[in-house]
Amino acid sequence: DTSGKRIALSNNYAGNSWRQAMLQSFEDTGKQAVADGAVAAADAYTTSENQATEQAAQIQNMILQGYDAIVLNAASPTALNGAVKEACDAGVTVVSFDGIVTEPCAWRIAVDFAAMGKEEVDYLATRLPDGGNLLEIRGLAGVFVDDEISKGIHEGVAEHSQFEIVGSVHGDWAQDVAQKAVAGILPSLPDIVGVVTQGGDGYGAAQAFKAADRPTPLIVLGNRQDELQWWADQRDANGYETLSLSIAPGVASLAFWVAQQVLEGAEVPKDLTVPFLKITQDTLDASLATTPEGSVANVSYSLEDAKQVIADAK
Amino acid sequence: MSDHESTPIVTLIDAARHFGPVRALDGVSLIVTPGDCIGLVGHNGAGKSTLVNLINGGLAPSSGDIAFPAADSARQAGVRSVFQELSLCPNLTVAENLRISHVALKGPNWRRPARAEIVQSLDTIFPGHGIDANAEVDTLSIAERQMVEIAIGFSPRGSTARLVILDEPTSSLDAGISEQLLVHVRRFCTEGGAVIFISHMLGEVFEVASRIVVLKDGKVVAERPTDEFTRQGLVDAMGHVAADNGEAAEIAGEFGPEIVRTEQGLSARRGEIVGLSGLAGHGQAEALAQLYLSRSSSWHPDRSPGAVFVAGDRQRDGVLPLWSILRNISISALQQCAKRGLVDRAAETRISDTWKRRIGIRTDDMTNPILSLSGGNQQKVLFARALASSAPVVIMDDPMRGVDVGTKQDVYAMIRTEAAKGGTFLWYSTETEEVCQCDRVFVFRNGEISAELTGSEITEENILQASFEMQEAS
Amino acid sequence: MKPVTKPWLWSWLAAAAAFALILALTSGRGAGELAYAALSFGAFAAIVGLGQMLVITLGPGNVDLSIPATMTLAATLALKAMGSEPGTALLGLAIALGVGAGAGLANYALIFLLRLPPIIATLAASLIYQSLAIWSNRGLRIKPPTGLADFATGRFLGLPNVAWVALALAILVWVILERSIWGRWLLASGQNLRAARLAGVPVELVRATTYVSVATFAGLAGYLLASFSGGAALNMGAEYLLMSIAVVVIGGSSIAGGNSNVPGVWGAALFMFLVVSMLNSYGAGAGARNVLTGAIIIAIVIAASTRRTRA
Amino acid sequence: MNFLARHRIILPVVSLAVLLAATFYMQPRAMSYFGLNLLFNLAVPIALATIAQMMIIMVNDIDLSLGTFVSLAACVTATFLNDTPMLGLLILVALILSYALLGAVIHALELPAIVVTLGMSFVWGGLALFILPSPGGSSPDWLRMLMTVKPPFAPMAVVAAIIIAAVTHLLIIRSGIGTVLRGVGGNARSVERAGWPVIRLKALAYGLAGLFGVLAGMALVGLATSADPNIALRYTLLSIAGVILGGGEFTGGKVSPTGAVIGALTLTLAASFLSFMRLSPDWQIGAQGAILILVLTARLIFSRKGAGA
Ligand SMILES: Nc1ncnc2c1ncn2[C@@H]1O[C@H](COP(=O)(O)OP(=O)(O)OP(=O)(O)O)[C@@H](O)[C@H]1O
Ligand SMILES: Nc1ncnc2c1ncn2[C@@H]1O[C@H](COP(=O)(O)OP(=O)(O)OP(=O)(O)O)[C@@H](O)[C@H]1O
Ligand SMILES: [Mg+2]
Ligand SMILES: [Mg+2]
Repeated sequence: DTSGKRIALSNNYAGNSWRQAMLQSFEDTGKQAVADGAVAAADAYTTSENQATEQAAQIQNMILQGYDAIVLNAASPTALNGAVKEACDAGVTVVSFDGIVTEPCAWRIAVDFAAMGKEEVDYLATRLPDGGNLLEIRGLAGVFVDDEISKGIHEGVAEHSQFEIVGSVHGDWAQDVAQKAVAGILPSLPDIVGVVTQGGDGYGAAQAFKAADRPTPLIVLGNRQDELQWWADQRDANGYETLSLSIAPGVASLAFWVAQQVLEGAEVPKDLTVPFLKITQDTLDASLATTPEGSVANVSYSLEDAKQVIADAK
Repeated sequence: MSDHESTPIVTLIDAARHFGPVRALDGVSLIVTPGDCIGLVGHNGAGKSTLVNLINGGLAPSSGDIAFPAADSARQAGVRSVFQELSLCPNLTVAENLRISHVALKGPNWRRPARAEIVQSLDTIFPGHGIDANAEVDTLSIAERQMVEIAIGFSPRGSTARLVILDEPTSSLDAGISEQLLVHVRRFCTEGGAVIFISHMLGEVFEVASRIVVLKDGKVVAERPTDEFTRQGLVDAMGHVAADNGEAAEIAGEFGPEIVRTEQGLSARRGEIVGLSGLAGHGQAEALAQLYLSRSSSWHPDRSPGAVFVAGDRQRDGVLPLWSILRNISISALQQCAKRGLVDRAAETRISDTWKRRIGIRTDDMTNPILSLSGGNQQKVLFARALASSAPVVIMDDPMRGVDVGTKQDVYAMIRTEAAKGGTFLWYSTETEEVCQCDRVFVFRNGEISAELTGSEITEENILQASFEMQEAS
Repeated sequence: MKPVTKPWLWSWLAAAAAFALILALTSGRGAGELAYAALSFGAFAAIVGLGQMLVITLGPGNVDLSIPATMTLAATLALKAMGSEPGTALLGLAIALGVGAGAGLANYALIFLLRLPPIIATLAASLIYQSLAIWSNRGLRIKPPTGLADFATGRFLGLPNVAWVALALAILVWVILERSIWGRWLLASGQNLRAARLAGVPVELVRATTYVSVATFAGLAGYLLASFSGGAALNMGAEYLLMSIAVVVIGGSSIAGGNSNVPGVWGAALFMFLVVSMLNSYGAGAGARNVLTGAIIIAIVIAASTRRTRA
Repeated sequence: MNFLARHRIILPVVSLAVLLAATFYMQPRAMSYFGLNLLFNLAVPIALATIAQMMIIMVNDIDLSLGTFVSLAACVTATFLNDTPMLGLLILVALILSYALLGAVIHALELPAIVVTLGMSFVWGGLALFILPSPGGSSPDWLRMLMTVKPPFAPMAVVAAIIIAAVTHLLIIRSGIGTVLRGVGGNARSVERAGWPVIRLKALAYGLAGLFGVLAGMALVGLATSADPNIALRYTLLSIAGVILGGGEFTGGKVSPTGAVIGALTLTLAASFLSFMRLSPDWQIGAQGAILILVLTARLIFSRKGAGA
């Protein structure tokens, strides 16, 4: 019985729509769970600057506040290990997701980012068998997720030798930065057949290609509503076809339920995986219909989903 | 004095220093021997401060020779300088400031000897000074800072001071403290030290110097024992035709209505020149600043301002250091000749040219940076700034600091003329001589007005009497 | 004023060099395209840079760190109010400018009433603006009205519209600084606030209008940027924090205040875009790109300063 | 007159005490050996960084690159110092020397420090990305041990803060050379006229900043167990706020090392205090700004009182 247990969310960044949707997901799930008497409290905490130091302090404060479990989206896979270890030592359950931590005492709900990057290239290979030049848009330099996805992409390109990455820019996962970086490098690039992204930068890239009067290449998209809308518009106008790969912000609710399961005493393996959210030409309209305007495509997870994920991992 | 026959401390042979086309010092020869007390005088921009900097090694000569027969460097020769602009570290205490120039003070407990040394030096020069060696310098008044700086100059600092150069040391001291300094300088020289004493207050120079050197446009134009000069002869040698200053104050009583009155009791009428006097640091500057701030706003621009201010502490309160002379003059008058918020540049040039002529600013181009002017000439610019504006009340906070005798006479005349035209002046000065020219005088003591003198009551004795607390039986 | 001292020249030279280096790679292809992109993106940096320049001119310690948050807040509220409805562009503009001016007033109130150092006051205020932006729209990205989006991405006489706006603003600021009384007041306050006050300058009025101006410029930049890139995002202004300071100092304005340099801001804005493009084009990784950007900034500053002392 | 000097330190002490009392009231669990350590251990690297920033502010400059520099030092500590200690040490010493060199160059060429350090922030950040393209590395064992040591009576964080404050107070306020360094901030020209080589003094001040920056990076790695190239970016602004909160001023060489350490502790505590208030996530960021304003507004009350006294 976990009705007396308290769970906290430790989040490290709130400055984009994905994170806002994530916070919303957690809040919705948490509120419902408290109302249903599943747990005693589910509080969300966030810091502003995507900094491991601030988040470490936040975790230490949660220990002091006596939470029974911490659901954690970490700024760094390793730099929080000190604080996480302290939490474990104090008897707090730590479940990390999306941005996971390597500290062995914590649970991890991982997304295989490298596989995601590789799948982008695999998809391009099916669509463009002749290959060609690719442009890579990366995220924020020095962050684990950026490195992982990029690794996967390069792995994919090594496998499909018909592709060559002729340019690589950092878009910092921000629309305007990506647009600017792409606009700056485009003039020096040969013809581009495809753009591999980390999600969320696709729309900016498309704008930059349009501004430069270049043909729109095949851009692998993320899950932002405006990207999907653009895709749908292009499809209706000229039959544009692509793929969207991303993580659903609802993974926060999955992590919440996993934490609840751990508290309940269920046997949960330390490493769980969650599939990434994939939208294809066929599912585009359905996804678009359920995505609020200006937000991101989402999936919410229930207790049953969590049990399923745990069972799958065993 | 000439019985101190010994090796000179410093000898200059044809030393010159040029700043680009400006010949600040144009071939000066000078020998300073122990026991000398040299009074160095000259108009603003004559090259006095430049000469100081050559002797103490702050500047290298463009040509000519500077030698220290008994040592290798100015420092070894025991040359000390007290500079024209204050040069203490305001964030440090009095004792810590001594540490800056006393490299030999070491060890974990260096504070104790530092305090002892500076207190000793202050006690010797300014008995009854009342300065705490642990006080941070920025809590001291400008006069106290000057005293500390002089004390550091004379303190032993691990060796002995042999030549102390004082560049306008009394410009912010009142008469009493100045007198203490002069006494000390005389004693120092009789004991075998040497002093170069720079001042625009000729009385002091006559009182203290054994020899007077007159600089004019970078050259020595006269060098004789003091008793061979007369006051008028000295002024003539400096090259200014002084106005007749024997003229008594004009008869009071023909002024317009009262246009200034403060809670403190300070008042002034149209066309009146009101003096503020008393010992330095007794609230005069504050009273004037307060008055100015209450008559102007930091929010509402005023096309015809009610008052203008002439600063005495020009670094802190006056000069806009990045600008040209022209822009420094016009800033207060900009609104008078503005068209739709834009600056009328022709009118601006006109104003600055007028004032360059009227007040005699020594420069060949008014678009030169203000910092290329000598201290006294910068002060003239501040005067010009105030007088160029049309404000009816001019507030002056010891504005003649470092202004030479000739210019002072010109400015006095100018003030008289403006007052006759209906201008009102409030004038704080540390020099009683200046205050005596006013129509009415308020004497300050402990931040309050202790006396109001008019007409024939305005005498040095009355002012002094009101300045000091009188032991009255009650 | 004097023809010998032109510290702004260096930023333009550096921008030209970066431009030439990119074209060397493409053997001249894409020059127009690159210049167009540089003008588009440089415009945003120039607008915030002009504002930051005014504040920095106010003297040591004066800086506005709330520019990114103000941009975000103004853009978020403006786009929310417009709600993608056609014909609301002016309403949006008014809201963006109003929010900017309000933020500027709030910043100044903290500085004046609470005597906070500007660097801390604007930093603290920016956190509050960020919260307001989150609270008002939770990061939902609303599209600008089509007409407005077309204007922001459109061109006139071959130049991007946003560049025209920034150019007009630059000329306005230049005239104000060089010719107007307010400009003189600003420059005087920047050199010595106390002396300026005693010379009759309404210094608090000057300071207040300056802080309001920079925030209004930030509001305008946020409005244009959101219209340009298809909506406001919570992190949209982030890179303009360092950028706004960098373009001011690379542009040759004295960081000690009292001296400002309008053409330099534009040169530096173009340079900041072109240098990143150049390093990207040459395939430099993030590490090399940062090291080189930093080295070039320092080199420009050294070049400009030795030039100045010699002149 | 000494009252003024003394009362500059009273304000930071009082704000820390008030905040601490409020925190204890809201979270009694914090009132223990274990609790205090959790509250303050992450303040140790911030305190060191604040001292570093103070060295620069002391000579009238400001350092916008400190955060990236501490990140770089952390990256070096987590990689080279752990794998090849000698090489790691050498690199750290080189970093300190390059800071000293920076100070000398800034003085010799009369460059504005704010611009040069802005440029250097890109350089340090770039170098950190070279060393650690993605988060990783690990803390040397001795360092981890040092940062998690459990001294008797008071937790590590409190002991460390006291040691840092005492050492820097002796160095900057009491010692002769520290006095001269503050003099450079007060009036560099008079220090120069007294015969001091100001360029070397500036280099010394910057070198000390580099030293404390490196120590901050090392302490951070000891606590976090690993590093990433963005780990300490916040420290630039935090350290400036800490110096001001501690009673320092941007110009004129008026700094207080004890105040700076207390300022760093206060900032850290303020964040925790907010955590304990359980605000809605929407307002958590804004509340950080609000509390910064609140704490600094106390300065105003004090300076009014000070002027009245
Ligand atoms: N750094 C400098 N650059 C250019 N000109 C200078 C510089 N220093 C001094 N001068 C010029 O050299 C001349 C002599 O200046 P100096 O300061 O020696 O005069 P002074 O006799 O001390 O005058 P005052 O009585 O006003 O202090 C002046 O014309 C001044 O403008
Ligand atoms: N609030 C303050 N903070 C720091 N110093 C001050 C303050 N108010 C006054 N002072 C200093 O204390 C000195 C004493 O002021 P006061 O006006 O009484 O002296 P004064 O003799 O009239 O001034 P002056 O030095 O101009 O002759 C001032 O010169 C000023 O330098
Ligand atoms: Mg002089
Ligand atoms: Mg006085």
